[in-house]
Amino acid sequence: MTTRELTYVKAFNEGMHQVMAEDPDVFLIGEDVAGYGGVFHMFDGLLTEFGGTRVVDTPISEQAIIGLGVGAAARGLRPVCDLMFMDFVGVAMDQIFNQAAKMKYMFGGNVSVPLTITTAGGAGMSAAAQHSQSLEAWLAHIPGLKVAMPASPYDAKGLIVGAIRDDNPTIVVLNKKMLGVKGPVPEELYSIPFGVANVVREGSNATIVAIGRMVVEAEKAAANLEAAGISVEIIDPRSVQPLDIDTILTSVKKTHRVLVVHEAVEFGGIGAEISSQIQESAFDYLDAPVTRLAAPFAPVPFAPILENAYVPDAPRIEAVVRRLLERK
Amino acid sequence: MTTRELTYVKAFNEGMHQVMAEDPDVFLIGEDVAGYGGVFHMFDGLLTEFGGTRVVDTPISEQAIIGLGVGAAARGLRPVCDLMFMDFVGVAMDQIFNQAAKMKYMFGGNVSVPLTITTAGGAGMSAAAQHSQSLEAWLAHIPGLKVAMPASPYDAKGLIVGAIRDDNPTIVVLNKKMLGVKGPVPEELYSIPFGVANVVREGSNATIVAIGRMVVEAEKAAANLEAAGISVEIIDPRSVQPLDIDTILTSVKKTHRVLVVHEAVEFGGIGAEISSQIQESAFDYLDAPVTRLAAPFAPVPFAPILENAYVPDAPRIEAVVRRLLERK
Amino acid sequence: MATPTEALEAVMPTTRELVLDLHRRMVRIRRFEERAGKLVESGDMPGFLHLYVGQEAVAAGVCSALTDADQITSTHRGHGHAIAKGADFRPMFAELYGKTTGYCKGRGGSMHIVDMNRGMLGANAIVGGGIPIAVGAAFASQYRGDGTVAVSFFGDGATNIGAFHESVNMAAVLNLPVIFVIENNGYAEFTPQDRHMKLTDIADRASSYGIPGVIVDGMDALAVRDVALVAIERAKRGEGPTLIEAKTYRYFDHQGIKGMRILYRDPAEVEAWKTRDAINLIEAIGVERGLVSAEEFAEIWAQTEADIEDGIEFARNSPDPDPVDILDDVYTS
Amino acid sequence: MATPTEALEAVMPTTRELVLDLHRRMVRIRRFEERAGKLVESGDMPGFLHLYVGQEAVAAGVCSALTDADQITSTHRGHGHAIAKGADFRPMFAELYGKTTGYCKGRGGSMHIVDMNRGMLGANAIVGGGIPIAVGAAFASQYRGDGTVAVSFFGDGATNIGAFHESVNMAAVLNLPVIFVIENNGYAEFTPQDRHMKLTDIADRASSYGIPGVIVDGMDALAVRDVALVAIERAKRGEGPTLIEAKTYRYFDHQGIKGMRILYRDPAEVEAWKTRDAINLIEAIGVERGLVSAEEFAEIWAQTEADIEDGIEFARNSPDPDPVDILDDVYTS
Ligand SMILES: Cc1ncc(C[n+]2csc(CCOP(=O)(O)OP(=O)(O)O)c2C)c(N)n1
Ligand SMILES: Cc1ncc(C[n+]2csc(CCOP(=O)(O)OP(=O)(O)O)c2C)c(N)n1
Ligand SMILES: [Mg+2]
Ligand SMILES: [Mg+2]
Repeated sequence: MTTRELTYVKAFNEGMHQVMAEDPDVFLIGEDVAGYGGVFHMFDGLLTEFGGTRVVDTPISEQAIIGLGVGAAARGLRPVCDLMFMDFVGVAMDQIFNQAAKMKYMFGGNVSVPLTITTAGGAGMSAAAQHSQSLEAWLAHIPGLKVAMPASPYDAKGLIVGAIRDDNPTIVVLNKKMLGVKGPVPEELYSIPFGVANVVREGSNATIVAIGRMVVEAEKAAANLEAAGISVEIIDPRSVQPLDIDTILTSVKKTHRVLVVHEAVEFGGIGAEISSQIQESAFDYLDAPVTRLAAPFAPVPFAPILENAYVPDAPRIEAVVRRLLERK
Repeated sequence: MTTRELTYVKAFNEGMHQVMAEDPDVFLIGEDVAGYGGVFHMFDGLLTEFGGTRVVDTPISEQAIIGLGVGAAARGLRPVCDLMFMDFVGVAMDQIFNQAAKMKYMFGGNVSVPLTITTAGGAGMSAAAQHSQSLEAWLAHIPGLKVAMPASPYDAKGLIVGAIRDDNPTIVVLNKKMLGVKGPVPEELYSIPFGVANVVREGSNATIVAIGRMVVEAEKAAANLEAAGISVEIIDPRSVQPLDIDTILTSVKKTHRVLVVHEAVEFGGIGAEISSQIQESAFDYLDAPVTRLAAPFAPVPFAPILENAYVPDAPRIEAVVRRLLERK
Repeated sequence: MATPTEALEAVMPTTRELVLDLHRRMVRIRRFEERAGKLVESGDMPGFLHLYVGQEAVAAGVCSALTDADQITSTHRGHGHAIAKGADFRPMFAELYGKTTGYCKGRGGSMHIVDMNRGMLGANAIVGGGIPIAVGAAFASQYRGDGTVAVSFFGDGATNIGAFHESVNMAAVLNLPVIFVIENNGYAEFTPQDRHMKLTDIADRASSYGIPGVIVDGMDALAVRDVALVAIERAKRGEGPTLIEAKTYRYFDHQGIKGMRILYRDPAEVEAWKTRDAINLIEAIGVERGLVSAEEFAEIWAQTEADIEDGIEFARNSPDPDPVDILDDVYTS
Repeated sequence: MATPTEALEAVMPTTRELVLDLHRRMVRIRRFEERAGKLVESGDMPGFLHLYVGQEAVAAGVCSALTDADQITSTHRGHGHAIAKGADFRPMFAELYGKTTGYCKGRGGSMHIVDMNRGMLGANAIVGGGIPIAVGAAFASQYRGDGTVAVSFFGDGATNIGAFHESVNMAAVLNLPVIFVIENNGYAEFTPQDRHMKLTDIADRASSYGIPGVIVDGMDALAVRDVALVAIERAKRGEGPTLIEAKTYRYFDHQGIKGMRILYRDPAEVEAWKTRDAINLIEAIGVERGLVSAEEFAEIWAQTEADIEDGIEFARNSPDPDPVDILDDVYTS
């Protein structure tokens, strides 16, 4: 495989191109995804390459966008429906959770819904309360749906391909602040299945389970901690539904201390589920309580000074890991 | 106070009558809440008593119903907006989480939204996947919103009054299967504030934190266990947002073993948050992992035999408590 | 009320086969429901039912114009659409009884009947929930160029929910082969139309989307079929969606077969609609025009009873689901 | 395009005060935005801005007909509405700079400007999100019988989202004193109107709700004011909502002050609209009719510049929020 550096958004875009070239049943639909290539340029070039039948702009009608995907998927196509900002799930939630996710089960297995929803989440852009949220905990609580949050260009490409090839409704949440982040990406088409965690870094003193962009912050923290002689293992679950708890448990049983970090508000965040599962299954291995680091229980504030304080970052991760290691 | 037996729904209804009589700024709006008194008869008699200006039927337009409440609340009224089935949050979610809940914060404290949403959740009625859900974990994950789940007639009355008097957006989730359950209810107007747990039963061997109707099942299990010499303390948080963790911790520090039980699917349920907070704050007091009992990760099935297996009940609670006590 | 029956008679003559076909679909709906309603009322069957009785001409008329390859989406009041689209009584009763032999293996019940082999893409317990899904099915038709169409059935009340608006506009913009069928029975639950909108004719809403809006007598299956055929042809020609408003009425309460708990409808109104009963009408047409004899119609009623007994028997003798399988089919693996 | 200006002239004469008032509102919007756009572009100010420049006549015309007790809700493109409703530059600039002295104490930024004292119930970053909220404000007017009205501003693109449909229908059914103002600038982000709906005149959608739909030249503040006054009077008489479509245009890109990244609009189209600029128009009317002199208009521009400098200075010197207060105002206690 030839590998070169690509940005996160270019890697995603390459995955879209390749999987659409491979499978004529894949189409893309959403607001300004065709002519404009998506407001984050996630879909640049797709209209030119695949034409207006397969790359379709829509009115501002998120219920109809997702619902159209559900109906087309039930008929065997593989729609990619774009939701632009994750904050917009609220206007389309019924189609996501009551329709797409439940169809297979409530119809007795008679229908599959190979629908992919793409969206962008996360804070740090001074986009304020309605354009900065991380709502993966909601989505992960929906039986029938799968949810991935790529934390590198490699994963952005592999997970969108994995999502589209998956026979279930999936949602891929890109992180807005990572769009320009670069990393190695193979040229070839490859796919990362949902439910397989990535051991981003091996270590022995503590485990950090990091979600989405927090993986990058955890890596910075781990590098600093290493300099201080503290060896941290970083696990990126990649998908929060399904959750690869086995990989997490293996790590925790080795390190005995674990921090879960995410951008969403802590209360009711995905960290609560991860924490609960860890202590349920590795209770006797824990030398300290499973610890969470996440956003405070407030909407995302606009002012940069507040927003910086709001989202966890490497210095705070480092501080919490140190406290975790002090715990007797 | 004169106290007599009332059903859960009558107690709720009495609270509505009394609080509307007390405060002319309170009005009720929703689908078939006026002429029909609500499909669960929650609102019987209100139209007759308070007239069509204060008790208002609407088209089937949940976004507009909640949004109307938001706008009226921002102008100082105290709207009660009915959502009929909790499963319908999906069609109104944006107004709930991006508008009602965020307004105060993102507007710098300049607006209060004393809006109350009423709805009915829970399974056990053969109402299938789209009319049986328990989605409190979503709502509890929304900064700015408060969420209560009354587990007795007494609480149904007190919490709706508490919700309407609260200056924040609140949601009161009645349990459909409890509508006909009877219990003692004072005649007078009283209010239960959000964030104050109810120690339903005192005990010493284990704590059960039970949500909504699961309180009733926990009580049955506790009675059986008592006969076997096992003393169980039952805590009903009453509101899951805010969560009265202090009362829970006090109990856990006494019993050292705890089971959290709810109707919603376990993965990402409110039990995860409660479990995480307990082990974070009472780690050294725990003689066994915090344990959860909740629905399996599937939509609610229709067939009674499946639905019965789906929702936790007293026998299963009892069995889990026994296992919890065996844990060394 | 534009009833193109006469105008189209020359082109699409009312044949004996057609009358029998529509009659059979309608009788099957009516008797299935009356029987199912009783079974729930007696406690023999779990759950609750939204009965379609009274509105049969709409489902029968539209579905008689469709093939199994055409798709429909339905509502909480979905038995009629399923039966009109060709669903069998055995798996329908079995589903209502929550049995493994049901259309949804007992997972869905009354509000989620599905039959992918017949192009019945599912009933739906969320008002408006099925409308965008039909748009998606039509998108697939256009994408594949397979000449099929999709139909979404929904009520007068559903036209006030956001999903309706978004779906019709989207279908119009994308020129999709979909037909939106409003079954205007005058009520959203217990709220009369004049309390939930300021229009008399909901078909007028078509003008918001730049598509044709057609009103039809929803008690006349032939008339419904005719407007459906026109809309289907239009859709197949690539000219986009049509909004059809069928004026109709439900005989039972919003839910169940009992009488009304409160008098939100004038009993005289109910009786007046019953004088225009869809099944009586088709029988009168059949006999008057000498196409079908009264005996032949009676035979359909009898055959339907037999099928119902067979379906109930089948359902009762079918196995219950096993709770160990409760996690099956949450995901496709 | 029905421009009732002439017809109404006799009843509501175009006074010198009115011309000055509308001019001032529009100039303040334009210059505030051009300046704010530059400050963001240069990196001096955080975030991103959706500029209203070009559409000033709509906000100015409508808001000139309202009092502080009347409520408005706005959109992602909300500066113009706030300024037209009387918002001050100091807290506006402070908010854009994320300072404690801002309208939202720095919590909200550009897309969430609010001014409860002026009846500005908030900008909104969710397309359509503010529409039902205006309906609620109007419900409060009716409930209290206080004679106030509510106005919701939103774009052509927003009329395709469910919340629009539900809100207008609800307001119609409940006969609420609310005015829905579509600012049709021809585009939803980068998608032209003919790709997001099949209508030329969005005012036609009023017929779906049984309310009046009015089209007005959105570059003519006097014309906008006139139709607003008619709608407001109607609302106050208890006759319910009106849907106003103002045909207008935005001069800058969907977001920011840079040129277009892709050519989704013909530059000739942009230039053509600029020849009908709203501020030029009111200046021409003022001078032609001998109501206001060119010098007086120049004075407004100059005063606006001074106010802007003052606002920016104030904002820059204002304190940043303190992260220890990050949890304040999540709840009212
Ligand atoms: C989103 C949503 N809101 C409310 C309901 C409750 N509900 C079920 S049926 C119904 C009335 C539907 O009226 P209409 O569309 O006219 O259909 P009809 O029942 O008359 O066939 C309502 C309000 C629902 N199921 N879904
Ligand atoms: C529910 C929702 N969908 C999509 C967006 C992204 N978005 C922001 S502005 C915009 C276009 C709005 O178009 P229009 O209503 O015509 O207003 P204009 O920008 O032209 O003023 C879109 C799609 C959003 N903010 N909210
Ligand atoms: Mg109806
Ligand atoms: Mg626009």
